[in-house]
Amino acid sequence: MNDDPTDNVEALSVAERLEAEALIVDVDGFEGPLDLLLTLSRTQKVDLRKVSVLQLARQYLSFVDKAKELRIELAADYLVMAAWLAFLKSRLLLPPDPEEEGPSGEEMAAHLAFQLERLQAMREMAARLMGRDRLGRDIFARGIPERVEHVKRVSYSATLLDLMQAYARIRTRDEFRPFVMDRDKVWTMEQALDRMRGMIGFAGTWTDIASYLPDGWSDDPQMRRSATAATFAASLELVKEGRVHIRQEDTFMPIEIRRAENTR
Amino acid sequence: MSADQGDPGEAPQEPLFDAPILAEQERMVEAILFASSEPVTVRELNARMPHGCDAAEALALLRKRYEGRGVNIVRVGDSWAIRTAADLGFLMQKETVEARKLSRAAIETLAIIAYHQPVTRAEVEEIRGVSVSRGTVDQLLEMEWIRFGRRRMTPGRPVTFVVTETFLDHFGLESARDLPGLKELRAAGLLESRPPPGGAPTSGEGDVDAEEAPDAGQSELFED
Amino acid sequence: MSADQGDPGEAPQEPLFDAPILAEQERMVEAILFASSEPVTVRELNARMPHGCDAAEALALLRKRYEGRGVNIVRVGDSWAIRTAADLGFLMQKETVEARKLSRAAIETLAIIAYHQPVTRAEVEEIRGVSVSRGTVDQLLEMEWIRFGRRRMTPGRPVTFVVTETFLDHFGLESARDLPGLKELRAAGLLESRPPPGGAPTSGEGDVDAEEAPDAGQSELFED
Repeated sequence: MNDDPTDNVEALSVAERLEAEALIVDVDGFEGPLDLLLTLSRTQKVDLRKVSVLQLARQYLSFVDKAKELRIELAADYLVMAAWLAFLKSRLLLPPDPEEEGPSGEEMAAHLAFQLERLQAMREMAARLMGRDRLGRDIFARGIPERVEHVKRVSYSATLLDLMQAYARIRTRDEFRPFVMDRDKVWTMEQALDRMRGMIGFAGTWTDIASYLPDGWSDDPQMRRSATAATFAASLELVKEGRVHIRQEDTFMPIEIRRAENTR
Repeated sequence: MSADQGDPGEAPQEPLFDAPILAEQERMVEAILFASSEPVTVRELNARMPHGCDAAEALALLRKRYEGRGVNIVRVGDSWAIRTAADLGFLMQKETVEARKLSRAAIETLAIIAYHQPVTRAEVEEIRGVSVSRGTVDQLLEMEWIRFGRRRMTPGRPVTFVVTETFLDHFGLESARDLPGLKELRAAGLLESRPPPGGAPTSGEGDVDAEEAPDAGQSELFED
Repeated sequence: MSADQGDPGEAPQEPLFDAPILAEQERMVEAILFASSEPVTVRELNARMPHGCDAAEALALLRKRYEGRGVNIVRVGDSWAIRTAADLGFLMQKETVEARKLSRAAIETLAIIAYHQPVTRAEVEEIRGVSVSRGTVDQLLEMEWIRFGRRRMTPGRPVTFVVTETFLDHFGLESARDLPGLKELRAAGLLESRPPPGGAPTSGEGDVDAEEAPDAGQSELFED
């Protein structure tokens, strides 16, 4: 099972087997299948461009077989690579089938060689990069940097329109003010209550509520209406509180109140 | 990358030592002073430089080299450091200008001053219907949009405020008289917002004091 | 404090401006660069110097002045900094111990990003032949050696990575074009991204996108 009997050319040398075994010990030390392939390719002791991909595939597959033998679990990507290399190997060994679609074995091998060379190049560049004169190790920045003070200056702005609108706002507010002042002609129920509470103690007899209107509110009709309504409402409130009795002899007759005897 | 052994004619008198030539020593002092996180003593310089160096001499040269430059070699106690030249301290400030809208209180105060000048703070408050905070007036003074005018010849001799040239400049006005009048404001639709009859004043939500504002005569003030 | 109008013979051709003479501007650039441990852009220099200054011109003079000195003016991407001369590193106390030792994966990933930028994670994985752990990328991002570049306009719009100015500064590179061996790699075709013929196994497990990797590649590096 390990050896492909039909493929005697590929019979693994003892050296290759030993080498595979050595790699197995270090399987965790590889950064993936490509890294392993790169390491394997070094054993060929040739320029990466001249590496035999076929031989590489063989080496890799023997590595995987060895791992299986030793019951070492390989990560999935190692197995994916193994399957692909097995496919590649067959492509490289069998005469090309004109019917078959897809890339030729040579194309696939060339790409693998490219990937290996590229990875190798990146490794070298990484090493060169890390070997450069580095800041904080070979080259130094200013040891006592001076603080740059951030001075925040706020610039306020306003437009002429803002200004006029602001003024308009204030002015319109002034213009409303008379509406507020109009309340001068309104006698509120609270005001009527205040007034009547002070006077009710003296109302031992029936008295027309009209006599409770505040001074000076009888002449102006608007003021009289407001005062009368407020006084009437206040009277009802006082009745509710139980402080006065209220009566009207007939429709349109005067409304009269009298102090409730039993209070206080 | 390699330490170039500078001008050979520079320090021919010290061939006995293996020490770097003086120019090289100066470079070393320069680099050490630059990179150190604290001022460095001559003793420390000598300790860090190759054997046979004379840090004090190199330092003296370096100090001379930086005379009149943007940074100088200065003595700090027993130690030495590189510092920004005193006259360039202003460069160590980074000014960021943040544009902000003037607050409502400020713009209203400003508007009143512009339309009613010269006007006292009490009058401004009367017209606004709320008190004017000291900060608001200070801000406008600081911006140089208002300044103090003559004192009023009334009891207490209160100061008045007037708008400045800077203000006129900013708002593109030739004089404060160019400010549009009430009629024009109305014509421009700026005064149109009439309150619903009997409703509360529409103005500022925040202006609790608005209703207490007296009916005082802004008309009088207008006659100015 | 005032920029003295020094030697009249020095910059007579610019009397129109109120800007300080060039020698003075050079001092200013010197002061600003000395004061900062981080590289400073010409733009910022100009912003901090008085109006009318030409930081780039002053910078060129300054750079010349510091040639061969213990500290040099170096270019870092679009910025400039003063750094100690590389040959004097031996004098410095190695105060900055490398905070974290970079793993082999991190170093390789960094190199791939530097040489292939802008590059997607899938492309990095394809080159390395293994998946790149999140931690590795995070570490490089945290060190501010790499940052996110533009998204690729390919399905999934994957983000790309590019190296930063901090990276350039750390490795003493003027720009990403100055990476060692870049030309050779390009000439050898090793920076091309060749799609695998047929179904070559790409990188690590998760790499659905790897095959979608466009032909973009490091060529963009030089378009920026």
